[in-house]
Amino acid sequence: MQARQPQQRPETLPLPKEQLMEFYTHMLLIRRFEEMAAQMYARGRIGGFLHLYIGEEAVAVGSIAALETQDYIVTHYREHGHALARSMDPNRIMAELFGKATGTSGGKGGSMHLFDASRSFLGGYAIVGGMMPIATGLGLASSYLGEDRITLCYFGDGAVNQGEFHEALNLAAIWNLPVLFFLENNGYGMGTRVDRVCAVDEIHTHANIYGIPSRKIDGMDVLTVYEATKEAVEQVRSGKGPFFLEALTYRFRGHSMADPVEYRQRAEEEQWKARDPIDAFRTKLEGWGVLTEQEREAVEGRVDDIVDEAVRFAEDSPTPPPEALAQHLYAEKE
Amino acid sequence: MQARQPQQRPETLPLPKEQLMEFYTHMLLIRRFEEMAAQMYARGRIGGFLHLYIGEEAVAVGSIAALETQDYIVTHYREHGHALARSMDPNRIMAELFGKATGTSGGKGGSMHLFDASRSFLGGYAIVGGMMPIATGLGLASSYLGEDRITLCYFGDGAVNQGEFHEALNLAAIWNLPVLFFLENNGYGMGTRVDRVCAVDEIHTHANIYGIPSRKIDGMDVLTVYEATKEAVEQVRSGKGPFFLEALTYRFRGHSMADPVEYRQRAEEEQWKARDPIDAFRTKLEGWGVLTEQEREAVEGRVDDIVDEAVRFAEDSPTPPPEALAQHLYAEKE
Amino acid sequence: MAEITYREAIRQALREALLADERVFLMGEDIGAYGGAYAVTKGFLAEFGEERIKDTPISESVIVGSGVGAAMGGIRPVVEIMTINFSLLAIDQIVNNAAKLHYMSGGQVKVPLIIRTVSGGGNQLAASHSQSLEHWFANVPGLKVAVPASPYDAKGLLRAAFQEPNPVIFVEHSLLYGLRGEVPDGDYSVPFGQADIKRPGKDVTIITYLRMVQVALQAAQQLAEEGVEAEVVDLRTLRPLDIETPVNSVKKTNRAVVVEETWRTGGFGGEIASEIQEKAFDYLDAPVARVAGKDVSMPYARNLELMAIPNQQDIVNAVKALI
Amino acid sequence: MAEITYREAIRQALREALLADERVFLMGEDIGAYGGAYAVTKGFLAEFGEERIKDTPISESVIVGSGVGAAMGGIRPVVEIMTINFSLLAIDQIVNNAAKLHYMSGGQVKVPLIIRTVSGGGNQLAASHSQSLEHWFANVPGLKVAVPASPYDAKGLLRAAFQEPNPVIFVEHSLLYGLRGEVPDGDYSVPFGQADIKRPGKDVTIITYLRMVQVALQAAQQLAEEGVEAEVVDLRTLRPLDIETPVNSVKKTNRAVVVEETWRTGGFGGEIASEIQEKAFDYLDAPVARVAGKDVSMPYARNLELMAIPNQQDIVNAVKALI
Ligand SMILES: Cc1ncc(C[n+]2csc(CCOP(=O)(O)OP(=O)(O)O)c2C)c(N)n1
Ligand SMILES: Cc1ncc(C[n+]2csc(CCOP(=O)(O)OP(=O)(O)O)c2C)c(N)n1
Ligand SMILES: [Mg+2]
Ligand SMILES: [Mg+2]
Repeated sequence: MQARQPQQRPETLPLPKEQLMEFYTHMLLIRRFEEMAAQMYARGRIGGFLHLYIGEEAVAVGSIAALETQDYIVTHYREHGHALARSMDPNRIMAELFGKATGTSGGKGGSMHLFDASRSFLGGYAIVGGMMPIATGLGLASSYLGEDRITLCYFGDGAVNQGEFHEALNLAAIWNLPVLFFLENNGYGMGTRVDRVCAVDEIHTHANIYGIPSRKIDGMDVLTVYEATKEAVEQVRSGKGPFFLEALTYRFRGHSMADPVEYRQRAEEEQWKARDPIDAFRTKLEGWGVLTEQEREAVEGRVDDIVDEAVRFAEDSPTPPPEALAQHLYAEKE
Repeated sequence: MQARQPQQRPETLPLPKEQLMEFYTHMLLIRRFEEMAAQMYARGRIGGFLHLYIGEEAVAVGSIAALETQDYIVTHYREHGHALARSMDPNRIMAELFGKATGTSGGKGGSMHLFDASRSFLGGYAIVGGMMPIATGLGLASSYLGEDRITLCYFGDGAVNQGEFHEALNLAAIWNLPVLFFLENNGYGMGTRVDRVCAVDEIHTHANIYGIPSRKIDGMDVLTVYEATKEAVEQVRSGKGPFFLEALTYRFRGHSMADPVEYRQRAEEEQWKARDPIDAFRTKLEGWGVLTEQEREAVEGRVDDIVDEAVRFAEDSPTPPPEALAQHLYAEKE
Repeated sequence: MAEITYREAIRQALREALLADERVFLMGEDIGAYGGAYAVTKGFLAEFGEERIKDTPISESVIVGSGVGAAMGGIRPVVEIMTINFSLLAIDQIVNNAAKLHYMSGGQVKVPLIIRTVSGGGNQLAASHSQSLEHWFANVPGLKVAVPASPYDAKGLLRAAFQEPNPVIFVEHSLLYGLRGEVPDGDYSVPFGQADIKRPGKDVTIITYLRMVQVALQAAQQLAEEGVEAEVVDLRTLRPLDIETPVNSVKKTNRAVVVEETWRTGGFGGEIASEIQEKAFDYLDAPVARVAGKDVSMPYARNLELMAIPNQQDIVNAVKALI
Repeated sequence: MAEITYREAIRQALREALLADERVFLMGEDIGAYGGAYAVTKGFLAEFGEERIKDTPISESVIVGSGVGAAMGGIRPVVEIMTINFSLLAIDQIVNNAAKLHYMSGGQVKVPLIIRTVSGGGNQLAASHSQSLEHWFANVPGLKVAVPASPYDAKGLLRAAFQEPNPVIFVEHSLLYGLRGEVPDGDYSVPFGQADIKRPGKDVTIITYLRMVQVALQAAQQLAEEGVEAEVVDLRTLRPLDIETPVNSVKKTNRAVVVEETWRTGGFGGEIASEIQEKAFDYLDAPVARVAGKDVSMPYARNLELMAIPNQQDIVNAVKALI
């Protein structure tokens, strides 16, 4: 944690206090939820891969706040943050990680495949780049049906080297699809630094070649992310076609729980950690007088309660019954 | 054929007369060879798909003339022109189209898969875009071995929308591979006009996003193609990494023999046919006094002889023996 | 009853679906202005317009993936992959997304997507353009795979596909497009998972699908002339697979030959043969035989190509070897 | 003889090849700085440098295709596809280029390419990360497919792969990396196309490959305790396929169970079962049985995952049902 910088309270707050508090609460929830998930993973309660979003919280929270409830979200396997920012039930998310029948996908999807159709959250995808064509398809559906609905598609810096990145951008452009492509550039794909494998200097400008406007933003500042996404969403919603945002961010942990992170410089890590999006935002809120010590403690308490309750819920939930194995392989005719 | 424009003979010819004559001869050979192939197709001597290069002859002839013999060529299924420009044996090419044992691939590849390893002509590829990773791989081999060898990779405007286009350009850029990407933009992929499916306005500029230099050229003028390719080849050969050329051209016939070409405007076709690369070059040569009427007839006679001989050779050649079916499925250990 | 071609049967089912449901649309390479590589969708662009007959870039992966997304988003895409060979470029979207999303989401999303494609060899298109790969899709839980062998089945199965809330791989064969056959005028559909006895017989059961059904019928005709009555069972869908019909047939005939166009080793024929020997073991008078494509890349030369693809005589010989 | 792990066996074969032949190099995602997703290539970057241990972008298609091109160009690529699930993104390059170029060129070009990848489930990685797809490659003429079940075979088959002038799909299993076993110190290799009797027995033949060999050996142990002597045949390569060894075994034991991890319907087990009933028909006292993965997408929940993957008891039960 950094020393608190005394800060001028602005004449007017950039957003209503409730919204600022919600940003803060959501970011903290993601952080604490994942810290707990990491513990549960260590204790063998969670299996498979667990990819933590810690350090990137401002991106999901700021961007998803700019959406309407009907807008679609598709994302990658590092998606607990997006799911929580979309107000998916922490109990059911944790239960999914535990592989329980009460999980978001009944325990069938696990960490990499969170879904909540009731919130238009149409999935975490574990194949790098594989969600991009899904996003153009959702965009196509909305535009075909004349719905007032955009699709927000998250992907990592690793995904931009996949052929589907190119195919999806091109299709979205020629068909003028309402898709907001959102690159979460955390500098690495697994152990590979982005500039070692990507020839494009400013990745977001790649979109411009297809006539798609783009913008690069600071992914460590939730307000920046929110404002930029809001603008982009408005533009996409207005029928102007796809938009491309690139948020610069950093994952504070390894790629997955198995990763000892031997490929990064400690100095680089420290630099980014000094810009912890939650600390920075808290400092700001405190400086603005929006977050009193009391309020801070209340939020932390509430978040901890949610997380503890999620673990309890997940622990207490039953494993899927044997019949579940064959269920949902095919949808039934209506 | 257009009316002959009287033309100033330049002080010095742009290239030695022999070379100019070779360009002309090669272009004419491609034209006549394919006209004959079309006849043979109609007579059932050739099966499968037959994709004619007629109208695009200046591209293959001008560009391949700029290569050294050790340089690799990979291309698409519309590759009779490239094969002939690379001085592959017309007899064996025709025999391949006839499916004969004496064909370039012993009758196993057919029109879409011409190969001549002795000329570093490493194949026609029938999967759109599928040759681009092959090209980066050949470039990798040459650079790994420290060979003085570049790879020329042809592909069509349809291929630029494939994911592999993006993946190959990116890889060539980050690994600085000696590959010359050569887009033959003939305005259509089958029946689809390029601007209906490609969001990139000036396709060659797509390469620039990867830091790959590019240039757009007139693909109907063999000298322009030659000069531009020569420059590009020199740059690639000097170790500066990949280069991208886009030649604007037009196929005068259908996509394949089955195509009645109902999707193009006649006026557009006429405009392009008025720029027939062979007529135009002949006019130029005549204007420069390089090609006398006598010489012209001699060339035509020679070309017709070659084509007639190719048909005779193909006709007289045996079909592959039954044992050939299982041969060359696996290479033998040495 | 009208006699129409296989192509026309598919056209009709598509056209009806387009007329009946505004959410139905087609997309694929050259299906519009060009009219489809096999002319199945000729004239559709003029009739239904660009919104519903969508020419796409040559980007198989995003086309199919967009079909998946569009289906999730509540519309009814029919994606055409020009030939099954090109499905390899989109197979990740088919296998990892289309087939799995309903399951991975615990039933929250549905993917009512039809992928039409063309399989098989016989047109001298050589190795990369002559493959039969439908059995790979039949191996993937979550997909359904239809393999119609006649105009009747083509129309009926395609109609059934439009009633499916699941992804369907609808596999056509280029050498069948011109085949004529009776198709009822009225409403009918061919349910998935019901094999069909295309010709009854008592001496041997020939089990097959797609174009090989027609070849098997010719073989059966030839055999009949020699006094051998072959029963020809057409599987019609590979997933769901109706194994009962062929098993019951074999229980009657006591002999079976499985015929398919794809490469023998690791094809789908082994699946059928294995099931039959398991479920009709005590009825078999001879091992279940297989006739399949040769284990080679498809050669271009006509004489070699003809050797690589199973033909009437191959089937006749296999039957005779059993008897 | 040293006892080493499966991982170490593969490491050793790779390292030796890198040391022996300068034309050998590795490329793949995160094989260098990260050390490989399964730590097989850990330390190689430091030892051999960036020219020979090449980290690639996440671009499976161009990685594999470049491997094909590089092999044609005279070097010796070993391409790692992190898991076989991702091979779907490169499968066009494998099937339409790697497998076919030698044939389509009439023998003019060669593709001595090794593709290493990791197959199978059991790590709770859910549907898109738990597939066994090696049998699809085994279906493709022009490819060779190795499926080592032990450290000895892993090293020996990988050595043999380096002697191959053809494309080899070398399939590892993530749950085998920690398995220890004896490996000779000296030079040896395991030729392709030779199945191995991993345990002799007289009552029943269990035919299998990759990780299921280990599960079958445990089942055989359990059966032995109950007085049933199972012979366990490890196919070791799926293409070329040595069917003689299992057939001869079945001629002795008169009973066969085929075991594999992939989905049952349309897996490779049908191929084996079909061949055995055809070639050992008169020797069979019971139908050839199959044990395979359940026909579902792989669920994440541990209890369901365990139900989906064949286990020791499934094999024991299948054997007992035959006897
Ligand atoms: C097609 C494919 N190839 C490889 C992998 C293995 N893999 C999983 S995550 C990952 C790195 C992705 O990096 P990035 O897109 O930057 O996302 P981040 O993990 O940094 O959030 C890789 C290589 C995969 N899941 N899918
Ligand atoms: C992956 C793939 N998809 C589709 C096809 C069918 N197809 C063959 S050629 C072609 C058009 C290619 O156009 P372009 O690249 O512009 O080359 P041109 O024919 O104009 O020379 C198509 C769609 C194919 N061969 N491969
Ligand atoms: Mg990243
Ligand atoms: Mg074109």
